[in-house]
Amino acid sequence: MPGLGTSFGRGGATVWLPDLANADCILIEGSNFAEAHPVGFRFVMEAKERGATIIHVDPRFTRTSAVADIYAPIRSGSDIVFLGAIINYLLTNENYFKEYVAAYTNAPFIVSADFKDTEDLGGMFSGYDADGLVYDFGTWTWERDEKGHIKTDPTMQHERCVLNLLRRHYGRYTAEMVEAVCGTPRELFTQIAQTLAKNSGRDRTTAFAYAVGWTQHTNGVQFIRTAAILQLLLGNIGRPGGGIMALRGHADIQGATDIATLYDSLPGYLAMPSVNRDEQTLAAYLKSQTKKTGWWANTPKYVVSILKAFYGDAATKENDYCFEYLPQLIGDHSQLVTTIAMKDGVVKGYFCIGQNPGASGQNAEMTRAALESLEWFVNIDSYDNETVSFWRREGADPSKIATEVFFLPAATVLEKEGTMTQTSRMLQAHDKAVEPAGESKSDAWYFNWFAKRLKELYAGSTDPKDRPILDMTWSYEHDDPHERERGEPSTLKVLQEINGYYTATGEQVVSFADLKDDGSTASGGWIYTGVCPDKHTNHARSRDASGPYTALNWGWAWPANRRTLYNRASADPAGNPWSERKKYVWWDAEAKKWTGVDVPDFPATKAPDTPANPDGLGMDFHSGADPFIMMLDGVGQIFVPGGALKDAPIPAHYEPQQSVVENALYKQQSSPVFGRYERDDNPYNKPIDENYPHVLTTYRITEMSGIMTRYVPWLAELQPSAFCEIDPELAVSKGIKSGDWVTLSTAVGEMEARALVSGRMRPLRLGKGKRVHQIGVPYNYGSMVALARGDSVGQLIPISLDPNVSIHESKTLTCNIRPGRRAAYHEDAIDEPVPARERSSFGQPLGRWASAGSGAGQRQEGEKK
Amino acid sequence: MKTTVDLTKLLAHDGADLREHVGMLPNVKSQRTQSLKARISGAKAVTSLCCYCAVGCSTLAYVSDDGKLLDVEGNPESPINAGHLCPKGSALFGLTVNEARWTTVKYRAPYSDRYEERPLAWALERIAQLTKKTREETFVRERNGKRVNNTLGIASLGGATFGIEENYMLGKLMHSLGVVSIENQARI
Amino acid sequence: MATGFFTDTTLCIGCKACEVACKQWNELPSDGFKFTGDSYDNTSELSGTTWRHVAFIEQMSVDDGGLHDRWLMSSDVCKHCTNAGCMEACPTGAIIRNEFESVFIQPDVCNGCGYCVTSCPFGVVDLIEKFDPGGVRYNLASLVEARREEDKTALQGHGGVAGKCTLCYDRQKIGFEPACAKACPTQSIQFGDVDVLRDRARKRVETLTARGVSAELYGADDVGGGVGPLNAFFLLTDRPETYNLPAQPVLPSTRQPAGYSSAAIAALGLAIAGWMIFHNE
Amino acid sequence: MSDLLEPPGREESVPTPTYYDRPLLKMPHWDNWNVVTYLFLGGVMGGLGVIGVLADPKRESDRKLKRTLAVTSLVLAAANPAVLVTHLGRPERFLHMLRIAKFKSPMSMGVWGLVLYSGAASMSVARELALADVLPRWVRFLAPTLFGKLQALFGAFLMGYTGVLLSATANPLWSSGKRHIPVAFVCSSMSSACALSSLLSTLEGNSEVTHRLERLEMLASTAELAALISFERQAGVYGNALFTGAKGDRLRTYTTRTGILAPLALNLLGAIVPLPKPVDAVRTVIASVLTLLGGYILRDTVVTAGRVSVNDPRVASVQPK
Repeated sequence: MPGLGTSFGRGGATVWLPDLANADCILIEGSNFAEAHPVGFRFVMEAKERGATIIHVDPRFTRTSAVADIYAPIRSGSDIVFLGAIINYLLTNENYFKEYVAAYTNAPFIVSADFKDTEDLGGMFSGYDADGLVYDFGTWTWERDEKGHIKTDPTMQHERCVLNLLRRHYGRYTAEMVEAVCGTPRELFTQIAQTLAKNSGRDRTTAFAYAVGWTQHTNGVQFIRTAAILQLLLGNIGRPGGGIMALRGHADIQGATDIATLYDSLPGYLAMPSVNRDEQTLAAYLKSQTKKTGWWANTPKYVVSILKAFYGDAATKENDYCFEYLPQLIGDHSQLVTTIAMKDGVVKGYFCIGQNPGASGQNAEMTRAALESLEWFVNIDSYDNETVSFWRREGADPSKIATEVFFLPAATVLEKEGTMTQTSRMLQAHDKAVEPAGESKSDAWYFNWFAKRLKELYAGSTDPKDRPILDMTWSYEHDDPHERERGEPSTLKVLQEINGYYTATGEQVVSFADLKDDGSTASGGWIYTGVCPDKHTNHARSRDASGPYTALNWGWAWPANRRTLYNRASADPAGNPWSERKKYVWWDAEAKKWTGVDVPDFPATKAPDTPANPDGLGMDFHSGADPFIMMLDGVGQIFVPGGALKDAPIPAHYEPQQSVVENALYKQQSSPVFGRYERDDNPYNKPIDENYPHVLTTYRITEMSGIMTRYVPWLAELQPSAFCEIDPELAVSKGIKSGDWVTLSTAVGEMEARALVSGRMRPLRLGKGKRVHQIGVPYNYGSMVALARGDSVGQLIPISLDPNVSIHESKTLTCNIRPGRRAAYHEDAIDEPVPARERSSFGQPLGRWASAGSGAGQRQEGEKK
Repeated sequence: MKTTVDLTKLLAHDGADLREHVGMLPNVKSQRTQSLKARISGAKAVTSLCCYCAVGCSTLAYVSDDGKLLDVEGNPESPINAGHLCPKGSALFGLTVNEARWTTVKYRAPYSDRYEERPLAWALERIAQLTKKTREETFVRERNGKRVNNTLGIASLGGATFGIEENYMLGKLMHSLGVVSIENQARI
Repeated sequence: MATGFFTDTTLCIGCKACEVACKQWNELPSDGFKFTGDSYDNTSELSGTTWRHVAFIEQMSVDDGGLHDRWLMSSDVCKHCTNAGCMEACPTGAIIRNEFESVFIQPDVCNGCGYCVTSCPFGVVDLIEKFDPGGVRYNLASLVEARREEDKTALQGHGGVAGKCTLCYDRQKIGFEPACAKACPTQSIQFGDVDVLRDRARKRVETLTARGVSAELYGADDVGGGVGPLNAFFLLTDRPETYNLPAQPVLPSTRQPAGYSSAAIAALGLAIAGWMIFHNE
Repeated sequence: MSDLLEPPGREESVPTPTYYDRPLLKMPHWDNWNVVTYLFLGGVMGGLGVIGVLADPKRESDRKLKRTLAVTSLVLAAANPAVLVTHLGRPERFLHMLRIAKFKSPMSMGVWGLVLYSGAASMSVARELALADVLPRWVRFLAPTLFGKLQALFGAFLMGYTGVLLSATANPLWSSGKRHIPVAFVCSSMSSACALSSLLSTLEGNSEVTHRLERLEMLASTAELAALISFERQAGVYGNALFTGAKGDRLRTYTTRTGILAPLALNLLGAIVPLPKPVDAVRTVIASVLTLLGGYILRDTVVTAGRVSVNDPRVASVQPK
């Protein structure tokens, strides 16, 4: 999550989930917290009971809105205007937390005179290369003095200091603009801005919570950046009841990002070497990756340690620790780009493990079709699904599909041991409850088998290309004889390798501070170092929740078991709590160390008054009052220099690639640099398309996740079929009643679903102008298998990606809707007709939409009444 | 139809005195009711995790002596969920114990219109061979003068639904094979 | 000790964990897969095999810019009445009041006559008509193993048996709280000693009133009609009918005196007349 | 809970809300012939028991009637549980009801009433057989007339309890007729019993009693009609399920016209105009069959109308006292 990474230093939620209960105000935007994370939401409810104000900003009135104190409707994809306007409000009314901003952010930094803002260039920043559709970041930098030190103005008066840049940049983001672009009533907006200001400062804190409602946009990273800037201005980062809660969707999605199964990164947020950066040798790679100042100065230690972990004794100083074993990136290899490559026959063999892109992928039909061009396809899962059975999908002719398909049965979480990292970066181990059903095996079992078998198959090879496989360390024998006999590897041993050990003695490394770049240590993922400090301890299995709510003995949160990140900022520059009420981590002058209810996210004994050394390297460059230790300069980044983000140093509003209106702020309609992949099998609606006049947004619902829930009858009966939520006004105009079949369409394709007509979907009036209807479709369904089914909304979504992380746009699109089912539909669709009646489509017969139903629910006894 | 109810059982109230059976509102427990007991009493409780969203709810899986799953509920000790679960978490039992689940290898031959059962060992060996074959065919050492050591011929997808150890093993294996398209739900 | 539920609808987020936790613990089948179009409610009502049901009530008025929009959610359950119509009606003594003062159906005793179904003023109890251990649809094959022998046979009987919330009698016996209350992530369903719960509920109403929320308890005190207080009671923010709860429930047996007496008078009258007809001249 | 809670900003006068018009109460499962038959036979059986004691032992014809009644009651008493079992599914499920005796439960009381009635009935039969020298004469002392009186007593109960069984439920229709339904059922039971007796007597050529029976029958039918009319008058919305729509038509056509008025006319005719014996016999047979039919349809309609009445949640929300 570079939105957070580039602002604060780490790509993880800054908040410890239970800490939300300490907030005085919680702004939930880009998330349907209560529905997507019901159990986490209990802390929000607790905060509410303690008197906190809960604000929900969302295109739909959801189960979160139902219990929020303030609900504000917003047009999907216009969040930067909404948040930017709050920034403008704070700056114009001088409502930001001055001491915090001056000390802990780069607001006082002075930006280079060459930098040109969107206000100067009609929505573009300086350095845009129109041919390459990319920015040259040369001008996105600081003004430096002769010694090369960044110029700052502690008084924040300088016209080019970041704070004043901000004032100018967001000058036109006003309440009126919000009403005109977001469709949010201006009074409501102002009320929210005031509430945030009121509940921030020394004595009070406000927390933000977001989820994929912000990330899955062509400029999603910038949504999060805007929130980050806002929280820095309000002084809420690193403080109890503050911060930004990034709510992640899958049980181990944080872990799968930390110990990356992502093409562009190695475990611990280290970059994969790329030919485009000319990282051919270790030296070249370290040169381009290592930061001079801040914690990332340690990069070489972590890289060498990971290579030692991978290739053991074969990795020596002489051979660059086998750096050349690592494959080089030659471009974007992310999933959807790979899908396109697959369709074009580049990919021959595909492993798909515990994921169902055939239903949940963007341009789902293209995803399924792409599998046809494979030679072989391996799916490891517990249930039949739309992906593995792509060859017998509607409209496919098996006799023409050459792909060889393997389904390997997977054990469920209850049938294996392991560790998962939850949304607050906390590692928790789970034990094995029962033996896997039938032939099922854990994923670890399969990976272990393949690794060993491939080593055998390549045994004796002298071809240098096969060295990585032969030299790869791989000994995870389980200590339990029964498991060993089953061929089950020991996940504990894997975790111990990730934690790291001394190559000489094999002893566990206790802290990532002990890792070396001389090959004396090995660590598969430096950020997890400390979870297994010795052979007999696994903190992920710690299960003692006693003590303060930070529960430091329950599980283990990276880094170094810190619950709230950047918690140095919970104390003022002098090291004292900002207020008694918001005491969290502070400097204990007697003991000469940082202390509090959490593990300090700061060098433990570095005094607050430690001066910065302007010429120092690594941490010496930071003073004792620089809380953001991962950053070059130790402060929160309001302005992100040097192209750490490819699309903007300060977020600017662009309309989504597919929109219903023109960009009211700039003449630049949509992000100038988002990833376009337009082709015949991936067509785009026009930026504003009269054939697709309605906004389409997608989300998931409480009762469903995907294939894992669609087979469970208890869940399937709660939400048995795909549906779309539409507002009464649109429904009336189209003659659609709740429960009817409707068909949605985009340039990519069609899907059918049940209509759920509800006043919760409110038509928006943009200022005095356009009336906008938004249509919501859950993303949980697939049409081929299971009890709960229906077309996947993926069939409507073209592939277009964010320039920074290649995340797709699936939250704001345009579509059209018509009554009735689509032309051809699967025979075995859930097809029970909804009892015919004039139902009260809009919930209770109350208000203007009242209409007395004649009782569809009624079990008729012989005759009608 | 076979007789299924033993009247003595129904009447019996520890040899109850008949007067308890007559009155305004007789309240007689059957033997079954008296001996009724939660199926998890005395069962082994194993600490596990919910595998759906990322909140990280701790669960307790109750297992019978013969190793059968009896029940899955929230773990009251967890600071995260304190014993509570959402509907998906509450249905974890149905995810594991479900006759719709596929617990054997399914194989679909090229151009075939059906799945066939195959031995696990056969399938694994076949996949290993195919992996090697494809790697041999598609591995690239150099691309316009620069070392790349990668193969675009193989790709892997998935990670967010299994453990960090498994992610590590998968990543390590794939990187060593030269695979670069290693992806998971983090972008989904 | 009398135990029961206090369902505080102002804390409900409509996640339906209670419905699922209940079915999981009590090994109940699904009621089929039908999309109703009634907000997020696709199970529609309590049934013989759905013992917790979450109601979704959308009160969306477009006239006032939606400032007063509400989406009410409420988890319904058997009320475990002080005077239970079903229990009074049951001719076999299958329905009893157990040591926790909750109304419990003994499936091995029940003979499926269906009289309790018509005698519940809240429309809670219903017959589990058929028991289908076969189909994936109900997914019970796996559960049947665990299900107690008597229940199976009782259920398989034609005509089925009556089913409703047991207040997790079996769990309470070993000191566990009911599955639904345990699962509920937001404390909307609270379980415990009813007297304690009632005090808590009254305080809760005061708190909410102070916040300007109009709330009222349903069943904490006598609901009238001879039913008495409910061991499972609710905090509502709208009229009971809104949640499909009766505004004025009546205990059926209170009508028996009138019924029996008028029947007796009629019978006597006819007898006398008949006597005169047969014994004239 | 009557004083309404109105969220701020919503207009005052709102219609009684419902939950998507879904039924508030559960629909009775008694939709099949066997329940109705059980209720009907129970009533008729009870009526026979009562007539048994009314008959004047000094008359030969009445003594003959008594004998017929005793035997018929016993047959019905044996048949009725069998009918109920077809509803419950398995024979032993009937025995579950003998596990307890619950005074609060009309159904429990009814079953015990049935059991006791059967006992008394069998004793009466024994006595009749003894009198007819089929059994040894001393049996008379074991089975004194007292049993006949008891049988009448239980019979009276059986005539009425089915009405109470229905009206003492939460069903909007049934509960609104807490006085009328029992009375209607008692009268209908008596008229049906008379009809059955006169039918049997006619068939065995004991036509002398039939006119006495028919007089009683006319009285009972008239009372039944009165009860139904007053029920319709008072039931209001609760009565819609029974008195309007197809159910209403059914009730009027088969019970009121065919089952009450027609036999009344025929019996009146027989009482006033002296008809030749064979013709009179035919008239009796037709009248009796119609009455029995009407009695059966009455119960069937009331029971099934109860299923319709749960469909309106508004009616079920405020339940009749």
